[in-house]
Amino acid sequence: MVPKSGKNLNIPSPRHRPGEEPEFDNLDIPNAGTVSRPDIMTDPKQMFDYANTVIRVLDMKNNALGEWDPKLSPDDMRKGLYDMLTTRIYDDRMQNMQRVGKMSFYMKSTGEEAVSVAQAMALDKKDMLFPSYRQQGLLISRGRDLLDMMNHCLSNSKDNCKGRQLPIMYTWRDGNLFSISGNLGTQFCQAVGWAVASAYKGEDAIAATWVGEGTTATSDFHHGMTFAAVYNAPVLLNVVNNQWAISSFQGFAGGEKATFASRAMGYGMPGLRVDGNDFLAVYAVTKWAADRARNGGGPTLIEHFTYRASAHSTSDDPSKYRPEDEYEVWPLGDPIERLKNYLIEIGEWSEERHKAAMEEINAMVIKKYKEAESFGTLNSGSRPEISSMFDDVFKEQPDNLRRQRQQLGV
Amino acid sequence: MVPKSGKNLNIPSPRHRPGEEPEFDNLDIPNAGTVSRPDIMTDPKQMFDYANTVIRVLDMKNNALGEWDPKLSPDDMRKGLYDMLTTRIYDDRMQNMQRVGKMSFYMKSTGEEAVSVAQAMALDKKDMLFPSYRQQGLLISRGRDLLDMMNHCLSNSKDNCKGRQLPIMYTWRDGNLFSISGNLGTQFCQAVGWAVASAYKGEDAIAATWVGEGTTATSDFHHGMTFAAVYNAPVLLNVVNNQWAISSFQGFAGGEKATFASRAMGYGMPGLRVDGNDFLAVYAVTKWAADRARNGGGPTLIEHFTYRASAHSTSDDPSKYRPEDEYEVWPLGDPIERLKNYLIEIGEWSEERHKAAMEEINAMVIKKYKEAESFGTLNSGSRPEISSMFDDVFKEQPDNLRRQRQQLGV
Amino acid sequence: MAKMNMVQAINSAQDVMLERDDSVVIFGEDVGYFGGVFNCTEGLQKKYGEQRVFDTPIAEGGIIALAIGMGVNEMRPVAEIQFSDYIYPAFDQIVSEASRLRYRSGGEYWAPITIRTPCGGGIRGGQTHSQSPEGIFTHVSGVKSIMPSNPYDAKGLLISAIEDDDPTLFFEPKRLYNGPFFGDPKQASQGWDKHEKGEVPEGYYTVPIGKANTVRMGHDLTIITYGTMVHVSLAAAELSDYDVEVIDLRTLIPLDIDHIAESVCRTGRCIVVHEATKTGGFGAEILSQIQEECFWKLEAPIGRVAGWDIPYPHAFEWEYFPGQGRVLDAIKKVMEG
Amino acid sequence: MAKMNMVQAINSAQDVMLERDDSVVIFGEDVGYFGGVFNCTEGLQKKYGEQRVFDTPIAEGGIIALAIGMGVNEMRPVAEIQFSDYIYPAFDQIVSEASRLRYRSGGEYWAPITIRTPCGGGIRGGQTHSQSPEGIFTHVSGVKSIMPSNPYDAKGLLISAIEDDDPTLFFEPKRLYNGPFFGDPKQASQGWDKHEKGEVPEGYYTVPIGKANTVRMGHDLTIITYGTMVHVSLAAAELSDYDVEVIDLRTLIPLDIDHIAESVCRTGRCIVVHEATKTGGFGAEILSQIQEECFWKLEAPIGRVAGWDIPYPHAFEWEYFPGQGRVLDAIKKVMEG
Ligand SMILES: Cc1ncc(C[n+]2csc(CCOP(=O)(O)OP(=O)(O)O)c2C)c(N)n1
Ligand SMILES: Cc1ncc(C[n+]2csc(CCOP(=O)(O)OP(=O)(O)O)c2C)c(N)n1
Ligand SMILES: [Mg+2]
Ligand SMILES: [Mg+2]
Repeated sequence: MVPKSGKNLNIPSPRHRPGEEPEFDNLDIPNAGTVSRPDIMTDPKQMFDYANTVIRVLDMKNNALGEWDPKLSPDDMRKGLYDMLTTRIYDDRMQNMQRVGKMSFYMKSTGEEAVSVAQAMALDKKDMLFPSYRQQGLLISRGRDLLDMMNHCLSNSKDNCKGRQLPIMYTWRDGNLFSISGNLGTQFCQAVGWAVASAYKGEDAIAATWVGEGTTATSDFHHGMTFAAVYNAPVLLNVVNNQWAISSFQGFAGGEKATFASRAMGYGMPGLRVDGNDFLAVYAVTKWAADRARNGGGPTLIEHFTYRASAHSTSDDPSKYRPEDEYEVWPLGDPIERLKNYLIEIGEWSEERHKAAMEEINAMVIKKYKEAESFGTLNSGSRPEISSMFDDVFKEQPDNLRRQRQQLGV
Repeated sequence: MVPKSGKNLNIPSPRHRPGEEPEFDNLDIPNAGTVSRPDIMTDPKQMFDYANTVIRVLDMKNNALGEWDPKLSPDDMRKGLYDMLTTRIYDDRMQNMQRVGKMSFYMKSTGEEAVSVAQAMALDKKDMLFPSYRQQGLLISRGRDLLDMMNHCLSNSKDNCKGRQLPIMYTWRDGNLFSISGNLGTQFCQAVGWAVASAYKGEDAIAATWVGEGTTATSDFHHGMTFAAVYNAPVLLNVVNNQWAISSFQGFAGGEKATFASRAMGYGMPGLRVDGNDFLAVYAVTKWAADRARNGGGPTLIEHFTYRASAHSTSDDPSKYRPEDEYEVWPLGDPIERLKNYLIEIGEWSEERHKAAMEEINAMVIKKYKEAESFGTLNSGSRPEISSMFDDVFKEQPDNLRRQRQQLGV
Repeated sequence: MAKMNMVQAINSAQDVMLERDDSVVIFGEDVGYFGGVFNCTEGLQKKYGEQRVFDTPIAEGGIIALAIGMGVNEMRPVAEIQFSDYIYPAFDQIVSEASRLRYRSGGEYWAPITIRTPCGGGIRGGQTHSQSPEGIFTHVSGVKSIMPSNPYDAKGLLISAIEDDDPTLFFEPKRLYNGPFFGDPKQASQGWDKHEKGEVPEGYYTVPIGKANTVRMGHDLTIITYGTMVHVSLAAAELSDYDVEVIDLRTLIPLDIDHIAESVCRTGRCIVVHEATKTGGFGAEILSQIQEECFWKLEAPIGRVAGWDIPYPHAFEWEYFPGQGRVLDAIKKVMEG
Repeated sequence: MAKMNMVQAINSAQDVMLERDDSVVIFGEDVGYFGGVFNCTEGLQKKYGEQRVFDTPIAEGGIIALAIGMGVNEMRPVAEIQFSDYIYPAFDQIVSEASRLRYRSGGEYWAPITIRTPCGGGIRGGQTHSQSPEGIFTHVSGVKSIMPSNPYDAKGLLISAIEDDDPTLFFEPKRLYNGPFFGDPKQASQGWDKHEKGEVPEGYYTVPIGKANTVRMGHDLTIITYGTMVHVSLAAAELSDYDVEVIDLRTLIPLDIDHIAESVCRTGRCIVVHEATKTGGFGAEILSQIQEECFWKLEAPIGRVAGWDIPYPHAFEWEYFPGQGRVLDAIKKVMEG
């Protein structure tokens, strides 16, 4: 009855597979500086075009162009650069430590550092962050001690998550950063709830949340969009379109049919699509959306158009499903290189200072890591108290858990 | 800490509440015949406007106007009118029978008959229907014997659902109508699965599915949209915007921010918004979308702009939350009246024939109902075999169910 | 003291908490202006304003996510799931998120949310308005499950739940809203006004979470039950020739096993009764714990009376429902072997 | 016959069915070109084409809905849920739809779908890559639950599941993919090639759904278990001073209670072992049914060995995991009181 293969069934497939020559030639990317910057209170109905373009400030010749240029001070830009560098070096170090067996797992954010670092800078410290697992730059930009981050990743005796979570699933209450979930997308509508509470209390703080483009298919994405629209919640809803969801390219989330930013239209909120590798552009759209939200303008959806330069995680081998050098031809370059070159261009940075900064960060990361190891790793040294594994299931330990703890003899 | 009431929290509220004078004066509704009809294979990106207007053929002066006029034969229109009338009379009768205790529950589709009847006519019999609970016109138009429908609603010995479902949750395999679920929205992505299978098999049949506007908030809606877009499934995704979801007006599904049809844009599919009380317009957009799907053009989202004239169900009292006469000022009138008047206008119908048709249908419904009662009602007469309640949990009855059946002594 | 039915008691609990604590808000489908499809929030929006009692989109997963986010922002949301048959779309948010948040964050965040949801059958609701899904949640670590059987307990437990800093599932046996139900639909229904548990204080009070209640003392056999089946079991106990003790659990998780074990070890015989389907139901857990605690005192196998392992069939509601007859049969079997 | 590990056996079952039946299609997150995060579909897209083995959006509820719709259109979809920890977003589609469809439609429609999903811990996956949620589904009427413990059974049962006209949940204990696991992570791991159940026919064969298997005979005590814990229990049995019988359930629903009861009534003592959290787990149901069937033959309370009632903690994986020691303690307790 059924033919040997599906006749009219359309299955998306990516531009290239291993062994093929990667190219992104006909990607529709406008020149930097060409997209106008609307007033923050613009009616979303007028904003369809912003979801179908790419908002860019930095061109590939190290100029900052157009209405979206946030005109950051050199100090701010240097802080951004420094934090992005720290994120990358931290990621590299941690991945290596995973490779040598000190951790069970790791996930890098290489190539996407501008998203988290620029956004953290454009938001206030009181704003609440509901990230996915690939925004470690948020913690770094907000000043989380790398030692604490490492302690968590090592599940050691100083891990504030008490050894309960996989590495990179950070929690940081003092930094207004929510507990990262292993279940994709769940934070999206939770962030809306947080924002609704802020509006309810008449407070000025807003919420921001992140999902990958693959995660837009989850129900949580839709719930977040719907609830944010209905209650006009002061929240930034970010989609990091890094082209890949493990081995599935963005077409499996619908990215070949429409931009992710354009989802916003159907909910009546602005959707902005931004060059995610352009620190200044990411900063600018984030500021725009944050100002809008604080002004009572409600939610904004931001699509960060970027590329996942590394493997999905340490459990993944991307050369099985994409050309190994695909990242090198990514037309929007590398966020660190681009900001660095711009700062050099305007005389606020130099190759020497860059090299020195890298060395400084490297040394610091190594030192912190040594210190972290002294509190234990997953396989050696000290761990959290074993008995603590029965805590925090509930606020007070119920009898069955007390008995189970006793049975284990701890 | 928290103020006595939410300061900046936006809670949507409907135009009117009981005791207020209903009006829909500033509803943005274009004149009939003014919207153009694009080619069926038009790129969805070019179709934003169709989601933000109202496609209409019949004006309020009984003219059929514009490019969308499907030019149906008088016979077809009379069949449509007859089936809509049957649906309404059937609904009224069944509701009355519920009131006198013959059934546990009932739900009318009054005011929305054009949606189901015109759509059933515009689709092929081989096309598979995945309705919500408010499209009984689909069965009627496809020729389901009212006796069978009644037997189901009465949960009697002839109920093809064997007494297991609430009234109105029809199943009709021979009519290619899926089993209606009590859980809102679940059918939406199932219909996509059916359509994907049809494409896989290289068959010509398409699927169609319906949800209310309130149900667009469910995860199933989003999944249906996403999967249909990704696999380019030949499916019609219908949203019946009848303004109310029990007591919640459409603003609680996001309807104040954007039209439901415009959701389509973000998934890269056409979204058509149609006057749901205009039989000819509903027929025409359905045909357009069906032709597109059959042609390999993939899914279309259709928003039927209509009004739920009756209570949500027999468990509901709408005068508690909306003006009782709101329906009377609904600017798009009544679908039956409009088609009837048009047919009269063009000399293909008359008040007398209408009266005669109503009487005929009435008599038929009464007769069928009597016959149905002879097979039992929920509270008297015969029922399905009690032992059958243990069947169909699985294809073969497992031991635990056999034992439970024995324990019950049946 | 006032006469209240269970709807009024539940309404009153929310009223009291809205009044006492500005961080309490109530939301769900149709709970605002309309006051809920069972009237459990009737009048509350009018009294406290749209921002404190409001409708939501029809997305149970979104409702619970909203509640979690608000809870993290120092509020105490009370979310209604209109029928517990419709709680499944929220399953991931309840199980993976609300229930795990405190644990996974090392205690830095938690979800002080209350989820109210009508459950149970006996109202001709068919398979999608009759389910008792508590047994799916009692397997989940990190969420408390409560099911009251009368207005007094309902109000006191609901206030406790709202004040609790852990997520709580508050199952409301809808068949009991207007009066106790003894399992026979042909018997004239009776209101709560004649029942001592229909006497409810108007103000604030609590009934503690995690404490079972012996509602009938007896020497021969213990029935462990909760929700609607408390009344059915009591009625069966009256009809029985034996001296039957009946325990109303009130809270399922955490389970008051000490209270249960004391009784069963004393009577030596036991039946567990619930309306949910039998296989894998919470009755199996109760039975298992009793078996563990009282094995040497048991004089007969512990009986289970429960719904059959089928969806709740519309036309066979009363054949599905475990009524007095089935409880009596079980008593007989456990007493006489 | 060939040597296969469990991944290969699962792959082979799908290969056989794709070959035999054009209505079989396979989909899920990353199952297509990539072949699945555990390689269970490796090579199948290449062999059968993109239309028969393909990736999906990340929406587990959508995946199951898609499968149901395809099943209604006369296909036999096999859907992978990447980790069973991520099955919850599909809960409503599995419970309210797939499991109820045949019933509610009076037998006119059904969902002949197979849901494959890796489960269980022991791979340092933390709380969201280690769960054993079978106990949530075994309470649901209308869906079969299967959990094999070795390559031979895995292939034969998976073929049976795909051919079954009812929805089946096929839980794959991921810790067993590459070899049997005896509960001690420090012990050198062993592949399936040395295990007799690593001998797997290359072609079509079935292992029947609903039949338990006695994997070790004994006189003193019966262990009822499934999945990874079969091997842990066997290892404990070897170490024990007693003559222990071990039953591998293989299928949880429908439960082969006759097989179980025969054994327990004979040995008079029993332990139920699973990796899932204890309270409300499927062990409680097994225990309850044994208690009902074998009460008069029981010489000691039935023991339960299970995961603690907590999320699976990353750093305390081996303190959570019910290893040989805990099984041995339970044997001792049941034998010696
Ligand atoms: C609900 C759920 N389903 C599946 C997974 C397994 N999984 C982890 S990451 C991932 C891909 C996510 O891709 P994307 O959203 O694009 O984020 P990215 O990794 O690219 O940052 C998948 C499928 C999960 N964690 N949660
Ligand atoms: C998942 C789920 N949640 C809640 C309900 C209860 N419920 C039944 S109908 C309804 C309103 C639906 O409104 P809409 O989608 O607009 O359809 P309409 O009734 O207007 O046709 C609600 C909330 C349900 N049946 N299923
Ligand atoms: Mg991605
Ligand atoms: Mg509606």
